[in-house]
Amino acid sequence: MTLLELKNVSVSYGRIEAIHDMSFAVDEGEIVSLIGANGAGKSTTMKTISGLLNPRSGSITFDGEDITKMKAHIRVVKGISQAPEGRGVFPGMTVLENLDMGTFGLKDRSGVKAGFDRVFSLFPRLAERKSQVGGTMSGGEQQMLAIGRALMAQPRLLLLDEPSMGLAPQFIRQIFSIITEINQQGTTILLVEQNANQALTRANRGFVLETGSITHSGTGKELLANPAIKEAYLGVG
Amino acid sequence: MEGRNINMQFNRTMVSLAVVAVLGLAVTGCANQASTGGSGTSATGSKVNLPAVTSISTPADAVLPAGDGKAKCASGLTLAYIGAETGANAQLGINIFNGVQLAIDQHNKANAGCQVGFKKFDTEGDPTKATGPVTQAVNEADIVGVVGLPFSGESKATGNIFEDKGLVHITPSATNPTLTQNGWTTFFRGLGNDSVQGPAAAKFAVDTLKSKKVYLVQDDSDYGIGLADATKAGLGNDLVGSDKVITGQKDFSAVVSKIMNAKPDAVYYAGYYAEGAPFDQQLVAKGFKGAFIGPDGAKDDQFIKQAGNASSNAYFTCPCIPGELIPSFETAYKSAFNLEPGTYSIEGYDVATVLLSGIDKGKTTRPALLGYVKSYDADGLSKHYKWDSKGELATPAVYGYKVDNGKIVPIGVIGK
Amino acid sequence: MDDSWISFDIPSLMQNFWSATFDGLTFGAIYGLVALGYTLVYGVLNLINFAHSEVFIIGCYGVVFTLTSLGFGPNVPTLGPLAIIGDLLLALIVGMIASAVTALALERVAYRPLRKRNAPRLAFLITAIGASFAIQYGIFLVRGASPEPAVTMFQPTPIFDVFGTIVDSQQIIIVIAAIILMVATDQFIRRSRTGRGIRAVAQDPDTATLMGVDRERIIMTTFVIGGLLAGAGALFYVMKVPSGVFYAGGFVLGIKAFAAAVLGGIGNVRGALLGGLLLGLIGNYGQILLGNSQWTDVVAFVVLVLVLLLKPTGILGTSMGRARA
Amino acid sequence: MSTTDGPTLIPDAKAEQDAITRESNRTTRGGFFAPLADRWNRLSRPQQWAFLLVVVVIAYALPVLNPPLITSEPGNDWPITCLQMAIFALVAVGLNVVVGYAGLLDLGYVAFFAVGSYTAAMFTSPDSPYLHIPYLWTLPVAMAVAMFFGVLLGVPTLRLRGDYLAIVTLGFGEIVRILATIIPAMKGQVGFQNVGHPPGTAADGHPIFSNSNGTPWYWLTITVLIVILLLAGNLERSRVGRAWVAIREDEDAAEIMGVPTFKYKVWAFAIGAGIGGLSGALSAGATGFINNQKFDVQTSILFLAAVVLGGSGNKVGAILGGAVVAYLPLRFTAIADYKYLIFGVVLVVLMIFRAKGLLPARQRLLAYGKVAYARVAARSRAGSPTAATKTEGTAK
Amino acid sequence: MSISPDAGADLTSHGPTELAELDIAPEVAEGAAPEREISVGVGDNIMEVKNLTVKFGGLVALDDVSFNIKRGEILGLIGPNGAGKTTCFNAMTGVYKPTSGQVLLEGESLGGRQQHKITRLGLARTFQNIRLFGEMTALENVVVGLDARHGTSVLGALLRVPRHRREERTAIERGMALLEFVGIAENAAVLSRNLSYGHQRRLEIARALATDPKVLCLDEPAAGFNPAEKEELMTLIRAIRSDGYTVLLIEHDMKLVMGVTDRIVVLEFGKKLADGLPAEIRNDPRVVAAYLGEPEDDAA
Repeated sequence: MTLLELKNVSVSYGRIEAIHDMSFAVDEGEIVSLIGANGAGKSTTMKTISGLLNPRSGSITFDGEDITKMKAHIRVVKGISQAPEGRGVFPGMTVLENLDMGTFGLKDRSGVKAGFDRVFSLFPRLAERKSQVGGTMSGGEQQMLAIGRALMAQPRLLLLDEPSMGLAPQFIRQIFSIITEINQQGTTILLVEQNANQALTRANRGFVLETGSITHSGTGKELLANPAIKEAYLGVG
Repeated sequence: MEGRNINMQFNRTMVSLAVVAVLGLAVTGCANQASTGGSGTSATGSKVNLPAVTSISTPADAVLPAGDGKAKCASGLTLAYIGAETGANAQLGINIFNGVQLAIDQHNKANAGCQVGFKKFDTEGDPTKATGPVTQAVNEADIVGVVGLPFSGESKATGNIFEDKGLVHITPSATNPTLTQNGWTTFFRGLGNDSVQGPAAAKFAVDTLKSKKVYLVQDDSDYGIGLADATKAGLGNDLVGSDKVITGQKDFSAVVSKIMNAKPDAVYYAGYYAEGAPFDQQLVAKGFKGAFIGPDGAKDDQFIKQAGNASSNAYFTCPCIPGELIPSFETAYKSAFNLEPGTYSIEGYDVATVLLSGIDKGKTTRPALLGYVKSYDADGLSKHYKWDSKGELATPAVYGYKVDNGKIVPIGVIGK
Repeated sequence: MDDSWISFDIPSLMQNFWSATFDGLTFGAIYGLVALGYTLVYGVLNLINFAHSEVFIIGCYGVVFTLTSLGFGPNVPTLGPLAIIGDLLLALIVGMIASAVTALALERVAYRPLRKRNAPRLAFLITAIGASFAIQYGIFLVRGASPEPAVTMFQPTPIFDVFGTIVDSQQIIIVIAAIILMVATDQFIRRSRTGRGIRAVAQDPDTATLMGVDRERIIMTTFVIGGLLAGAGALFYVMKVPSGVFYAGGFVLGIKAFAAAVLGGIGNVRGALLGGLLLGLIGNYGQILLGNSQWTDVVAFVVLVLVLLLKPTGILGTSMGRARA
Repeated sequence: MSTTDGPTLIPDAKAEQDAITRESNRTTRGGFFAPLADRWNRLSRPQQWAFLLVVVVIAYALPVLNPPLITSEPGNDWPITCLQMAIFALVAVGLNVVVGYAGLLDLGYVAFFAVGSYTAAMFTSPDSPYLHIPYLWTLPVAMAVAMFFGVLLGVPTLRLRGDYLAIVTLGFGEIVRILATIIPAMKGQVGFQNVGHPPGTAADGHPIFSNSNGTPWYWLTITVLIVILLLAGNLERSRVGRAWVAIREDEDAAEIMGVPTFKYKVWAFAIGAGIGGLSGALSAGATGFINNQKFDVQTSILFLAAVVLGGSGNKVGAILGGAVVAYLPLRFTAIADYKYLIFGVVLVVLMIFRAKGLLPARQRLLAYGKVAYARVAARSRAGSPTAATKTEGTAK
Repeated sequence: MSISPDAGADLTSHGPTELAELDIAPEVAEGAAPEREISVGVGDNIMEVKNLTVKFGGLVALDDVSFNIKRGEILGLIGPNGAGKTTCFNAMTGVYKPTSGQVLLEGESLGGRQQHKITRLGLARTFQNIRLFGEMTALENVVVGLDARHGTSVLGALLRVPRHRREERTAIERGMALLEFVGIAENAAVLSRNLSYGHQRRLEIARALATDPKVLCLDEPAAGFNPAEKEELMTLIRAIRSDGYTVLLIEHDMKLVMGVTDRIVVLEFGKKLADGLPAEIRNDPRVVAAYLGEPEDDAA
């Protein structure tokens, strides 16, 4: 079943089009990866889905409902949650407060306790540092916090914008296995990555983004095997 | 988080508790207050009893605007008021030009053969803005006489312009003594200046109110400074301390606490009611039992409005006559403008009358009218008008006032 | 005129030290309440809401009109204690509402259109100044230049005595109430859901939106809180300075409150309290030490400049963003 | 950061996107004055000079022409109104150096105006017991004294940024004003009378420069204004102007590009202060009287509003803004009580719909820029197909 | 958006790297680098980073890093995001004050110097997130850089002394030559904020070159570029070196770094991991493990 669908979406900054006529869909239960170079339009795509940016044309449908014009903070309530690029950890808030921010949009607070338990079991490191202030944490810990915080909103669709950025290899692997775990717990995931190898290995399907347009699509395995993609995004040359 | 709702609850409770607690404190205060019964009459009132003057005798042969009703003059002659019409000082301006307007209306009504025009020019009371309107006025040939300018600063900035063009102007309210020391021949003052009022006030405090210790507070205005200097000189050894405040100041706690430490019998405030009223109010609230003496700038109904019962310790000095005690003027003013005459209304009326009487006598050119004013010697409704060579009134009178039952009432002439 | 325009009257300072302290604290508390409005808006929008002084003065008018229509005037009221409490509460509520509505209107009419247009900072400042002028002279047209007649709420009574200086009930009420309100605000910002929303928007508006925070609503709430506090400050101001309500009265106090916010570290809630109290004290000590009240603002501003030179972001420095509320 | 630092108060993705969109729409549509500006730029240098000459002649003739409808009479003498406009324009040009070019928010600019006024008064008024010098000498002296105060204020405070600088300058303005009250030598509200004026006696025996005759003062003021404009133009089209604008645009980047930012900020303050002092001295002479009134925050804000109204960063805009701010209340005395209300509303509306003022900034920062750009234009007309602006690259 | 096939073609058309073969008129090269000794050969150490440590609060962002830059080389500084590249860069250019250690440029310590003085000593940089002066034209932006070498005083500018006029004239010549050099001369009169992204990047390089640096530091100049644009950028960087500049390049696009640098320093977690020729780095097992990943791993 299709959870999220973008149809002919274009986003522009003035005369510069950041996304051009983009269409793709994410099915319930999937992990979908968007890969591409810096500036290819990955983050713009994410911001458009979460509502931080308005598309110039096209439509976005979530769970059968047209959300093209819906305000960002309401999309959160509807079940789209994002761990933003650069993590967006609130630097002046503690781990607990940061996680609690994730529940801001929840009307029904009965699941909050379970949410904390879930996050702490996924990221034991956060449980150890409940009262540490976000700004003083390391990059990896901040990434965990950002993902955990997004999960607190009990999303149906989790948007992850470059979760591996700035992380050590062992951390990257760990984060990706947690992402897989989250997916297995039933959350659909849309992932934007430069680390194409990991992203495509874990993904059911993937898209390659180049300067605002999707140039390749297919299952993760297909894309990994595509020589052009290997050359451009995987190989060191 | 889990505890969140509780916290919010806590916050609300805390705020409401705080409010109640705080107000509770207020109540205690009020209750105590009520039991000591400290509100109401002033302590000084009983010390020296100064009876109010209920009527003043207007000179029998006072010159009135109407004249004999037979005046003939060319049409197009105009008198002008130059001064504040808008801005923060607008009220004073309104008081004055209404007086002028009344005089001209009465004149024109009585003298069909001599219709005098009236023009108003707005300076906002601002010296830097005064040159434009004054220049405009002196350049309009039909203007033969001017009432204004009301403030000392703007008068200083523009006196030479009148001088250059030989246009007579009589100020109804500018009291800075130095104004007549510029050698201007066109400047006349329709009331006594500060060097008259200051010593009179000092004498009033020491002799009439029997104050042995007087504390002097001045504001930063030209008026306050001049008046304070003149009063200080008059007080001599009876001055126990002095302080300065600033125009626009509304809190006087520091001054008040200094005064309470000095324990004077009377406080003389050289300044305007805008600061004087809250100052007196705060003095009395802190327990000051002595008299509060203010000059003409403080003598205004606004003083009582703002200071309330605290004002019952207040006395004023003023080189002005209480216009409201002249029934003919008060009635006419009230029916014309639906307002009580204000401070300087009668001065505006009187000096306009001086100019009008000149026009009636055929002095319809600037030099002629100037010459006429120079040699003028007659009673006005409020006082006798005769100027010395510098433009000061030859015999200015200073009246004393006190606050009685929420009204400013005159207590007669306190100095000449 | 004597030429010794500056002299240090230390005996006078010694003699008046405690009264200067208590009065300074009283004023400081009022500055602090108003400063909170500057600081909250600054924290969330990085904007000096120059028109906050008018938000405050409108609150003062609300308080004065309410009390006047209830029969209060320049004289000490003859009502019973309970009646006074009730009336003051009513005035407080009216003042707070009046200020909050003004603040909200400002936000909607003046600032929101600029935000939508991503206008440069200078544009916000000029708009704020424009709004400030418009409100001030709007009041001037309606009420004239004269202050409103004094409103005395109750006769302050001596509560205790510190080295011969009487501390009265009014001073205690103002200082304690203001501090309670400020602590409550601080706690509200730190602990409540809305408070967290405010902090989140202050720290990272886009991420806050991604958490389901309605940024526009948070901004409105912030203006409203600032307005409510200014309205409370208005009651205390009228209590302390019964005839200080005139069209430009807010502007004068607003500059001091703004300076207090900067002194404490603009954007910092606790800084506003600290800055307010300090500014009140410094001004009062300064005017007594230097001989007259004309010095108050000079001393206050000189200290402000000195503090900023040593700590360029104010005493407590950082904003709601980095500091913990 | 400086006042204009960063495009927005806080980064908000959507507002940023909207702004960029609006901005690019605007450049395609062309602003309100854009066609005029384009036409102006297409004129050759001699044509521009000829046109300017006409403008200058009209400017000089203004008080004599006394055009109906425009005139401020009968409420205010027209030549004196012209003079007030010229003085405000001069002030605005000075403040524009600080706020418009260098992006330093100065809320206490009136202090320098006051310093200039007092300098002129204390060296010429008979009320002053000090050394007396001819009035015209006070103009450079007032400039120098004001510049000294500018440096005095600038050196310690220009390390502060943005809003902190704003409050410090505001405080400085207040300090100067109150000190003028406190220090006896400054004579508070009593003030100084008969401030000097340039020499010269008219046929009727009155001095040419009297305070009731606005025209000679106006001519003097706009002559000064033209000289200042030429000099300011020289600065603008030099490394100094470029340094200021670079600081305004991005102070850190400017520093890293080798601009001694602190030094140039102090220069901006000093030069701005100097022009402020000069206009203060002219104002004091023209009025003939000064006291401590009108040097308050409101006046400072009025000055700032003049700059922003005209178009911050544009010296012609500053002149326009200054003249308009001075003119309106003098022209419409009937609405005098409403003027500040209207003024406030206009500021709000203007900022919403024309945030960059009447004449948006576009400074020319190269002395020979025209030549270079003409060459580029000529070459691209000659037709290299790649010369057109390409929309390559991507947005992030 | 779709990229026009000729994007930035003006540079590719310049052909190979050698200056002589560049499609730049001789007077342009002259203008871009006047009075400059063209020393393309890799020589002595022009810049030394010695035991550089930067701490933020308790966080050690850079831990005892040392390396040298040799005259005339292109040195790559690489590492994963967050490895301390930008911190190192900022510490070298004077933006951050190092906690300990020092940076020497031609033997002169840069520590404690004001940034504009560092620039005048011969260190120039570009910014990762473009920081042009938006309200200035492209040419004016470059001339701000050129002003670093100018000597006109405020008074001189005020009175338009001959020196000022001379400097203004040469500024325009050199500025245009530099714009020509990076390939955006036809946009000289365009406000920099209205330039396209690619042109903005080039303008930043031109502006940095204008300060006449001994060492030019480029902070992720290829960010946001597609492969074709990266290719052009490599050409430009080589041309810059050919013109006699020493280049420090921070980049995480491995292809670019491997293709253009002479030597590479690898950072990880604030520490120097390796330092060597590109070929050595590629085969360094530590680097492969920490950064390049297993053979099929990508280059993030």
